[in-house]
Amino acid sequence: MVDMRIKLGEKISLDNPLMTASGTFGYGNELSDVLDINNYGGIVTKSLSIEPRIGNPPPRIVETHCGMINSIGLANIGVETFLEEKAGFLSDYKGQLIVNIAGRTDDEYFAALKRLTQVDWIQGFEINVSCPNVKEGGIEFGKDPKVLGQLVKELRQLTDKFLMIKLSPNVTDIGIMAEKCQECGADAVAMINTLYGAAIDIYSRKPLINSVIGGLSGPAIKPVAIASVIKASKVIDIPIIGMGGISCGQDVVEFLLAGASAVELGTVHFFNPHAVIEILEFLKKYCDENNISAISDLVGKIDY
Amino acid sequence: MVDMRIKLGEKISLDNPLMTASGTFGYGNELSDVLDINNYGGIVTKSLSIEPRIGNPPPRIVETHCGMINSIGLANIGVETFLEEKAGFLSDYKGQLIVNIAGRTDDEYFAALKRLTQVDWIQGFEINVSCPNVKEGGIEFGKDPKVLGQLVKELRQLTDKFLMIKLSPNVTDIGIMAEKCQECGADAVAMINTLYGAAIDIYSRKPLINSVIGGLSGPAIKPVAIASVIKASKVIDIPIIGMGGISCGQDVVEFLLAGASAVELGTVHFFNPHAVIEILEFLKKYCDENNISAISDLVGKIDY
Amino acid sequence: MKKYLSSKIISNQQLSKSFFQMDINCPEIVKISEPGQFVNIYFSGDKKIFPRPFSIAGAKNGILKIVYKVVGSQTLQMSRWKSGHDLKILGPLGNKFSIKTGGTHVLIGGGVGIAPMLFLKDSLVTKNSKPYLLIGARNKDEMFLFEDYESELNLSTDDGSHGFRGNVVSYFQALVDSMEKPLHVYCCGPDKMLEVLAAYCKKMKFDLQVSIEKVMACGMGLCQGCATKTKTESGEIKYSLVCKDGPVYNAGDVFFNG
Amino acid sequence: MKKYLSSKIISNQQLSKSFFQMDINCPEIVKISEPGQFVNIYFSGDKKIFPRPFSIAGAKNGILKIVYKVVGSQTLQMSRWKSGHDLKILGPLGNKFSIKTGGTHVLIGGGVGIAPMLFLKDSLVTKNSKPYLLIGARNKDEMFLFEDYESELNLSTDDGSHGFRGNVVSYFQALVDSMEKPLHVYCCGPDKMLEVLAAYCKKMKFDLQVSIEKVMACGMGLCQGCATKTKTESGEIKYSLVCKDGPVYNAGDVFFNG
Ligand SMILES: Cc1cc2nc3c(=O)[nH]c(=O)nc-3n(C[C@H](O)[C@H](O)[C@H](O)COP(=O)(O)OP(=O)(O)OC[C@H]3O[C@@H](n4cnc5c(N)ncnc54)[C@H](O)[C@@H]3O)c2cc1C
Ligand SMILES: Cc1cc2nc3c(=O)[nH]c(=O)nc-3n(C[C@H](O)[C@H](O)[C@H](O)COP(=O)(O)OP(=O)(O)OC[C@H]3O[C@@H](n4cnc5c(N)ncnc54)[C@H](O)[C@@H]3O)c2cc1C
Ligand SMILES: Cc1cc2nc3c(=O)[nH]c(=O)nc-3n(C[C@H](O)[C@H](O)[C@H](O)COP(=O)(O)O)c2cc1C
Ligand SMILES: Cc1cc2nc3c(=O)[nH]c(=O)nc-3n(C[C@H](O)[C@H](O)[C@H](O)COP(=O)(O)O)c2cc1C
Ligand code: FES
Ligand code: FES
Repeated sequence: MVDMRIKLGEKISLDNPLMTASGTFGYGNELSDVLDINNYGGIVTKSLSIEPRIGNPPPRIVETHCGMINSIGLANIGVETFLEEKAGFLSDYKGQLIVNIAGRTDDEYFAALKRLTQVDWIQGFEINVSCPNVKEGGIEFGKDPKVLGQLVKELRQLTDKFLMIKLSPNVTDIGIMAEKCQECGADAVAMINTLYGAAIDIYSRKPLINSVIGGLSGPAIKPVAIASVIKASKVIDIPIIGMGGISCGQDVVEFLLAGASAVELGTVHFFNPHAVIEILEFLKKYCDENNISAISDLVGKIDY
Repeated sequence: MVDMRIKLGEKISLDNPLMTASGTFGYGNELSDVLDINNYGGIVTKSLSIEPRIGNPPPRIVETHCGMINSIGLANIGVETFLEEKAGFLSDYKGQLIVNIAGRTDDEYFAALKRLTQVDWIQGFEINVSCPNVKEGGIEFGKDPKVLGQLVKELRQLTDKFLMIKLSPNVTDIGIMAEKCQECGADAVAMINTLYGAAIDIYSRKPLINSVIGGLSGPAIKPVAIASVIKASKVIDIPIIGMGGISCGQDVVEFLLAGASAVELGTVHFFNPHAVIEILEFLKKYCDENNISAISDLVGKIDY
Repeated sequence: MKKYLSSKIISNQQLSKSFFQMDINCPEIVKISEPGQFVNIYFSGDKKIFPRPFSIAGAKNGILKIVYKVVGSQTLQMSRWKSGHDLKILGPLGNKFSIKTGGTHVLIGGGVGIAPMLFLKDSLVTKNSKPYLLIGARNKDEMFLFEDYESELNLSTDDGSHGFRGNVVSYFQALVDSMEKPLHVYCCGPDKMLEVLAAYCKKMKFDLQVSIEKVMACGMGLCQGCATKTKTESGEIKYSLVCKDGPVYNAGDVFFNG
Repeated sequence: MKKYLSSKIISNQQLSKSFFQMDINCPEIVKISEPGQFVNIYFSGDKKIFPRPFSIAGAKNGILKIVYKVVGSQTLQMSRWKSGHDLKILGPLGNKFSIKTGGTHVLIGGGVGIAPMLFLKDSLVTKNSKPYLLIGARNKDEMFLFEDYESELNLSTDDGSHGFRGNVVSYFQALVDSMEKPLHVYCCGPDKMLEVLAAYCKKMKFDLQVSIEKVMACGMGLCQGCATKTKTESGEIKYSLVCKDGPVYNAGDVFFNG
């Protein structure tokens, strides 16, 4: 029997390294017809903001080679409705529930975190400072290490729960951003959010995404994500949660070897709703066949 | 008859907007069995350095989803051998010959440019400040706008020929870099070079690229390239030469609409040696069917 | 309770130049499908990553039927699958037509919009209602015929090469006087056609339900990618998810350019 | 003068559990092909973008033959292509075996490394030389037989399930005494096998040419991706491009872990 558990520092322990990526799993209940969501070691919710947001106008998504661009614009039901409507379903979930928080201003982040940290069925937070397709805020915090550091410090004051920062790959050096998060008290970093991407309809000449530039995800970006995790793992000691283009069990092993302690499944949910089940099976088989008794033994074991 | 000509500022005029991307077309002669290289409006050579370089050890390439990672390490025969060996073949070429120059230090760039600008069959230069897989130099110039600006200013002093700067997407804001190039006298900018990317063999645990992190190219990155061209075209007036993931005529139209005046074909050469011919055919048909009399009319005509 | 299954193709026949009908063995989905709902078909190994949504065109005896038109790479690939091929399928997805009682049911399908109308027709026939089924196509090549109708079948082509000459909405207008009121109209087809029909039905005060299309990534409410602008009953503007809240809407609630 | 063509598959037969032989109609390439050279086969619509290189296993009467083993997605796809299928092919690529005169020719193929040896054998037979052809496989399932030999054919399997028990290099060593010297040895197979054989031939002072493999993007010197460490005659270390300068090397010039 392979030990699939993963510790993310002192505060959180996952039954297995697979979590959901924000915005690709609804609020958790949509896929529950199709599989038991307790297969996931952790669930990360859609980004929530203190007030509800209707999101961006269509078109919001477009398929690209081995990937997609999205510009959902952080459409979400808002913190209060979330707590009312989803408590029943999510408090039954046996894994670790992480709420992803987005904001346009510091105050919006603070307000959401203050409210949510009081809720006992929420185990931690992922702070989205890296959404490429909302006009104000979001990515602004994720671009400048000083601004980011300040935000993390203040958020740290507001909760003792697990606090991780989700970083953007659209920066010159993701390592510097990761270091800043560690320095300012984050428990972990998650990477990568989507890359900037755009596409144009050559007949109508219109952008295929409402906001012109949206966020690129899916298998196409996996090499960028692996490179980002390798870079970050060289400069920080706090856990890294890796994501970006995971489509199968092999990919998850690649992220772990690169230095991620756990991973999030995103776009894969759209093209393989059973991904989590197939990946768990692969991981068990891979570990068995390669005499690995604990999956955590793989973390960072790239052989230079 | 569609007018396929493109002017890149005052100094260079292309018979059509298709050029070759550095490093994906050898020195020009390798593909000449398979097609007439006069199909290209312009040829950009493999990066040349003043001294020859043997390049990086294998493995140098790996396939990824809809893309590839490379770490050739700017292997090249050096300026002098290039001039001796390739003059015959390349001086017969009817289009515009652009030599791509790489360096580890300012002096290496200067030396190469000084030598090459004297050669009459060379019409212009593309300066590679963005190669992600050479340890010293290269990308360092492409990361910091101040360093970049200084380099461009000095290069500008050394040649009156067409001078374009090839930018990296691995920066927080490619627009700022493009503006800097314009301000410091570049005739054009080319974008994008490869994205950082890495891959790991999950059985040997070894990186699949000698330098661990290499450069990601191919259809996977097209959305990033289109987004980059859109961003740059909002802030500069000098021509943009677009590239990144082009695989067909539709893609070329997309780049033109996004704001590129011409494009470079890269990775596509590996999976479709006849790409240039098929793309030219498509462009003519597309223009005919859509009542476009000059291909240059498409440039920047995205309809927001 | 949608299901994600590996199911076998029973048959995949060409109906006309570019239309195909695929019969898929998946009793689990058939059992719980309702007219208006759709399924997702999955692909693998491809550079295209989204599954493709198709209306359920029939669900009987454990066999799910879809009718599809070859318009691009994935439908082309589907057209090459042979009987016996295993495919991954998710469904049923989306809401359903709400079937009104009393009056006359008029089902209008433009082009491949015929697909959900076939299932709706089956269902109405079972309920002992005899619906009109109006089918519009661009020309004869795009038109196809079915074995078994049990309903008033009316064909039109834009170029008059088969049946009524003109689009299916004009055809409906030409027939409307002969139809016993009140009318319940159901339609699926291109946005433009829906828009024209919606304006007409509004004027005539016919009740109209439309099934609309949007590019979808997940098909089940995970991504919020398929949002379309709608009006709520209170007149408020809202982005509705076509895959979950739709694809069937009261015509009055939809913005056809949203 | 390599050619890039669209060519028709004449036949694509299964030779053994995982080996196939594909005959392709492309006289233009056949005419100019030499033993040791290879072709690139192209794919489209796929998430994998590189073409795949295959040694020319025969080139006669306008028909190019390749022998391939299904090891991953693209070879699997190839195994499903039917006769009549159009494929894109580029070739001939790379250098060639340099055929020595006089003495005895010993051709050794390990696994799918047999492919270039078949063409080399054809060519030697035409030149009235009667080469030895030694074929090694892991087991019977991996071994396959050809109709027509015209050469001394010797089979070995690692597990002894067919022919000599042991690897093909030991088999060569077992036969070597009976072979008339001088020997010219040509080999294609896994790196490990080449390395062992190279050490042996060096000791015995047999002249050995090997055909080696590297992952290739372009197959024709455009990308410099297939570099491998080699020694030049003067002993200098140099990265050689396997697709252009190779795939055939004098064994002494190659670093098998390079
Ligand atoms: C709810 C719903 C029900 C549908 N029912 C049917 C049906 O019964 N029969 C039928 O033939 N077609 C139906 N369609 C349309 C069908 O999904 C598209 O024709 C198909 O996806 C085209 O795929 P392709 O790869 O062949 O073409 P592509 O070249 O990829 O695309 C051609 C066009 O198809 C549409 N399309 C592409 N991808 C998607 C996607 N992921 N989701 C939705 N639309 C997409 C777009 O409008 C696109 O411009 C339905 C669509 C929806 C949303
Ligand atoms: C000069 C040369 C001649 C060859 N001749 C033959 C032959 O005659 N018969 C035969 O069966 N095989 C031959 N091969 C190997 C053959 O190219 C691979 O088996 C094939 O590419 C595998 O593709 P895949 O998608 O099925 O497997 P994948 O799962 O993609 O890869 C399996 C393995 O195949 C190799 N491979 C994959 N892609 C490439 C590539 N682009 N270039 C080179 N190797 C690759 C790698 O070692 C990889 O680990 C030759 C290779 C070279 C370089
Ligand atoms: C449709 C969609 C919506 C997303 N919404 C969010 C979001 O609300 N908050 C967030 O932090 N990331 C969001 N993301 C980014 C993903 O969580 C993830 O970082 C990214 O998609 C890369 O992983 P992948 O390639 O596996 O999808 C979204 C991605 C997609 C595709
Ligand atoms: C194998 C390979 C070698 C390359 N070598 C160079 C180089 O020497 N100099 C340079 O400026 N860019 C080099 N590039 C980058 C390409 O010129 C181009 O910017 C990039 O590949 C993106 O375009 P594509 O996706 O169309 O290939 C190389 C790319 C590849 C794939
Ligand atoms: S397609 Fe994902 S929410 Fe509708
Ligand atoms: S494979 Fe491109 S140079 Fe050899």
